[in-house]
Amino acid sequence: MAAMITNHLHQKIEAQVALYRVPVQIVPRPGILDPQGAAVVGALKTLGFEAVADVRIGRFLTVDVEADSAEAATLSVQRMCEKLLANPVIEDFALEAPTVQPGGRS
Amino acid sequence: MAAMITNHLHQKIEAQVALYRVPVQIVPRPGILDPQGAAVVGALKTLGFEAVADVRIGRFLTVDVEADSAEAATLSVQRMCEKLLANPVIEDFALEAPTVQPGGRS
Amino acid sequence: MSEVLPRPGDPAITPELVKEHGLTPDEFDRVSKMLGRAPTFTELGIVSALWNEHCSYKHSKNTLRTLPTEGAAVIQGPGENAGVVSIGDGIAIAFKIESHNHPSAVEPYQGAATGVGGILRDVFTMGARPIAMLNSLRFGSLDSARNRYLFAGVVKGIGDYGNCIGVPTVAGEIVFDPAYDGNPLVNAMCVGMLREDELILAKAQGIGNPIICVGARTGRDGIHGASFASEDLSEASEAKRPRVQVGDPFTEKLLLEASLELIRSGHIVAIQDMGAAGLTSSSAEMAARGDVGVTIDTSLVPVRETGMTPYEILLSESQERMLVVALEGHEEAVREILFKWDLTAEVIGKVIAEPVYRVTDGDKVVAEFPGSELVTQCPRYNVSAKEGADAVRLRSIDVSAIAELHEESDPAWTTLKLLASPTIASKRWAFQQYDSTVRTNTVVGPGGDAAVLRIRGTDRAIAVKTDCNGRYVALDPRVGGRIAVAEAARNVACTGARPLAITNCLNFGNPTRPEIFFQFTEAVAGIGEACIALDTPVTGGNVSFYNESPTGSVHPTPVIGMVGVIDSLEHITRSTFRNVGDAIVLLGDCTDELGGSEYLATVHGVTAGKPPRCDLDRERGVINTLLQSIQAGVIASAHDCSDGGLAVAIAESMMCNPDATTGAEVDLTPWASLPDRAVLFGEAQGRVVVSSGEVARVLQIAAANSVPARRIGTVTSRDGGLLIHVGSQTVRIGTDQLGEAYHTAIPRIMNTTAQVAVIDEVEGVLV
Amino acid sequence: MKFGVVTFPGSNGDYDAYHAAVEALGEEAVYLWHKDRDLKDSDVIILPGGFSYGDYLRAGAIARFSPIMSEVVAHAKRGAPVLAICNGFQVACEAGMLPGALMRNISRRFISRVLPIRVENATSMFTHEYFAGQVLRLPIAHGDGRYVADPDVVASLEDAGRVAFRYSAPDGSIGEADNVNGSVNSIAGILNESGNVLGMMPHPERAVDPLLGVPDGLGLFHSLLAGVAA
Ligand SMILES: Nc1ncnc2c1ncn2[C@@H]1O[C@H](COP(=O)(O)OP(=O)(O)O)[C@@H](O)[C@H]1O
Ligand SMILES: [Mg+2]
Repeated sequence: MAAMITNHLHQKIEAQVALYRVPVQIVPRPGILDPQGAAVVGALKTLGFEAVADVRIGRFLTVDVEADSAEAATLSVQRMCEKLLANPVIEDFALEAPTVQPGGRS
Repeated sequence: MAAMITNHLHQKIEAQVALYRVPVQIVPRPGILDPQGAAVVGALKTLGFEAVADVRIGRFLTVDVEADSAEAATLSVQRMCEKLLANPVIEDFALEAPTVQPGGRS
Repeated sequence: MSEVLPRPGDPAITPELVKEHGLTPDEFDRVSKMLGRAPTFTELGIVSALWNEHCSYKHSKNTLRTLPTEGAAVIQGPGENAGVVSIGDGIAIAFKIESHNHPSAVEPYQGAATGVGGILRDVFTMGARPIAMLNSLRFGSLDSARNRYLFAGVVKGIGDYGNCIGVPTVAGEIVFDPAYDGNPLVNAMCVGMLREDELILAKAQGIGNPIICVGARTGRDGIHGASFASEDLSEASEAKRPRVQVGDPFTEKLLLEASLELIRSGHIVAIQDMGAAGLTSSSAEMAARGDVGVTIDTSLVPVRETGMTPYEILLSESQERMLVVALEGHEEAVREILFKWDLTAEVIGKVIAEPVYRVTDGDKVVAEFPGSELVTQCPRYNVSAKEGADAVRLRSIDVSAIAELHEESDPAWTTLKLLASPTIASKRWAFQQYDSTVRTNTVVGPGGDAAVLRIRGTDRAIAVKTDCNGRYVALDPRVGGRIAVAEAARNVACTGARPLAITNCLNFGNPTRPEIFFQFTEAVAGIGEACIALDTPVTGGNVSFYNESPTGSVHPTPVIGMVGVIDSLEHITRSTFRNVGDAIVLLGDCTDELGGSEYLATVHGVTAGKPPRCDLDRERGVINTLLQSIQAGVIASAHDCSDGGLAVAIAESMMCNPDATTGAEVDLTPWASLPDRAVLFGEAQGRVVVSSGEVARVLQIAAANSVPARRIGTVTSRDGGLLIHVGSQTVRIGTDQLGEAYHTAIPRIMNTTAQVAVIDEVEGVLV
Repeated sequence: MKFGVVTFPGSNGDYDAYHAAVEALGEEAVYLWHKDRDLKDSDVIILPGGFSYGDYLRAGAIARFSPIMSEVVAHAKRGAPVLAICNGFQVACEAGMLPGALMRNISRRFISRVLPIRVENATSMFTHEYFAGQVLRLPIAHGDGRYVADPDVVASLEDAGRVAFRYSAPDGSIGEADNVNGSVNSIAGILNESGNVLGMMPHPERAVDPLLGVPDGLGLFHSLLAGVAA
């Protein structure tokens, strides 16, 4: 599907709706206890990985979303994180750059 | 601490041990059912994010490890993943580029 | 006394700072007098932590003193981490209930989980092995997404923590009422078992003995959580989110095993959980109990974060930590035991002869208080108590005048509506998320009345249950307080157990308001009367004030946790009908009472009228009738009649165990002089529905206890369904229809709302 | 017959397994500490239920590296019986003693219930006291019980009759409605190739005392006893 939108020069341009994949990193906020990370550090050391200093364990999501542009995709996933995907009490989140997925309608 | 190692020109150079942070993405293998992801898609839609097509939920780890070089850090975290951090039956993993952390001995 | 100087970087002690620490000007003067100088920032923190309501009980102590605490079975009454009662054979039960309301309102999953962790520690610090968990929960209506989110998160938090520790969660109660909107109640109870000679107290003793910090490292978690628990909830609480701690059930499991090994080892003289106000309250209280001095060096406390100040280390509420007083010279032995469990133990101070509470940072003294005055000089308040006008007004409403809806012309409609009301409906959706069978002692798990646990190596079992009807307490606190105890006792007796003792969790609003303080003192008075009448002394408990949301106070909710003992495994009785053909007998009598009923709340949306009368002699008679008939072997099942009244109690006895359902034909026409809806749905107290193959004996035993009793019907086969003759009409409902309403109500609400699915999901992925 | 019950940090089913052996069977049992390397001459090793290392990272992922595990693996290689229950099943899969993996229940929630469990293989050393198609009632209590494996692995399990138990309806019929945690082919328990390692999510050790309900777990332990006696 194609939508008419205007760019900053107020020229009408055609935007392609595409399927974007937005990777999301969700990590425990600094200072928040991370029992999993602590247990994994212990395990890695007993496995001989002496050089490991710290491990923090969070969640990695890939969100596939249809949007007019990478910016729009990022923006909506940002809102999903604020609304639902991350728990602001104990987590911070960061988005990675979106990539276009094959198979999105256009 | 400083270690003597040789570079590819066989010149003796001094390598600084630094604290590297290696981000790790662990995701359910394609074809492995991800009920959590499915539930999140459903909820996002009820929250009005109609454009969401798919969500996959995995783990995101940051491993802080002391090493002589970014390559060495990546290599050791790679081994940690193969040995413990990911389960090849159900998960794929990918490493992101290491970053040097402040506070590593040198 | 040593010289105490402010630390570089300490904020100046301004009236604002004092206020932020929740101290009144009078309280501040009191501290300054005690010290003979103004407190330092560190000292201010200590005082604010110890003198806030949660730790000091400053508004409740005088009232709580009136509760009966003596009894033949009581080994340890209030004042320790948990109460302890003897059940014979040299075996004792330690139990305690505690609230985690405010943390759960802000972060339901972690709030509930850490609540479970805290109450577990209270019990195993007595030397008891935890054998069962219970929980008593209150939420606003499930119509609201926020409440579904809180419900789902709290249940998951309770489950994940208890399941991981491997202590079965066996009973509890969940009530939904708009009165709890924005301020859910999350009370967790733990029951532990020990040999009487294994009891250990949290009393610092022995000059020169080392004080050891055990378990998890200390971070900046939940600093001032204790004062947090003593404030009204408001939008501002959102900003307090970072205070909420994260639980680590794995470390707790190690701490549990290590602590029990430590206690049995004889290397230590005292052990105490670092709960609210962390190191400060645990050390100060241990010193006060032992009437000795202590000195603590915060620089020796193992920390998780860099640059923590003494103030932060003293007030941190990092979970899964214990404070231990060991025998001098046994430090290494203690370390070894903890090391075996991959835990750390650091000596951070010692017991001293000098009567001071002293905190140092290295060799610099950062806080010092004379003797145990920190604890003993804490202010006590007697607020003037005056009943609120609303309560008087609501109580005086004549609810019998409330017109029936036209649907009610068919009582089947009302019965199904009540069975499907979330407060009455099966809580399986929740307790199916709790491991209730681990440790293989659970004879009767969640789903009936009280839970029953066998005591290995004996022929005994114990029964446990929590109960409280906040609506009754709101309408008449004294009667409501009595009923809470009576219902818990009745539930326990239904299983064949002799009610032994109680613990209580008193959830109320802001005690500085006269109408709230009235509810508090009256409810406590009612609890006391019932405990004396039923010979179930109070062995401890917990007070949670300031349960208020912007819309006002919650229903006053004094939750009672009851423990009873069954002297022979043969006597264990279940709540569901067992044999087709058995007679159905009602112990107790029907009345025209409807006030405060679930019927009025669910069908008419009103909480009004007088709550049902509570005749304590009658309650004792009913309990004795139950126990004597059960011991005589003439009762097949017993189910107490509470929310929803007789119709609901009979329906539950038919189908609350989905694997063994029956039918029932019941004749209630003997009460034709009473309104049908009062007979079917009224909540007259002192009633139990029993089934029996030997009616005559049951009626005879009841008469001997001057308890009215009457055969009201017969257990029929499943296909018979429920058939009730009441007044001039006959009510017919299929057993499956009843089961459908009762068993699917909550799942339908929870599983079909993606909103919950996910938020629950977010919580899910957190662990 | 001597049962060796492994205690990992975070195990909680070790207590039940121990008491099943001692109280219900009147046999000898010992606890085996995860840091030790001594199986104390146990005939049967039990990897018990619980939350070893809190199930952190993945259920069983960390426990599999405990010193005792190399001995347990050797014990299995000798063809001696290893009974891996619930968390033990997860550990055994992580350790490669059994194929596949156990993932979060399809409902995404912990499930604690007594369920009908159908016996598929009634010839193994763990199950020969049952009959094929027999429907047992056993407790389950897990959050990560959804068995998954590559299709070819599942096929080989099915072909070799290595599926020991399935979740079923009370009448023994198999269907998604009764597949409580969403396991592939409703699989509740599997055997290793040589049939001496059994991994299962249901808890036979919690079903050995009539006081607590139907003692349908006894058959499994009696199979082991008979097997060794024979
Ligand atoms: N939060 C809970 N946790 C565990 N069991 C619960 C919970 N809520 C209710 N139950 C169980 O459900 C059954 C009915 O609870 P409830 O309606 O409070 O009983 P009653 O009306 O007899 O007081 C009891 O066995 C109780 O233990
Ligand atoms: Mg009841």
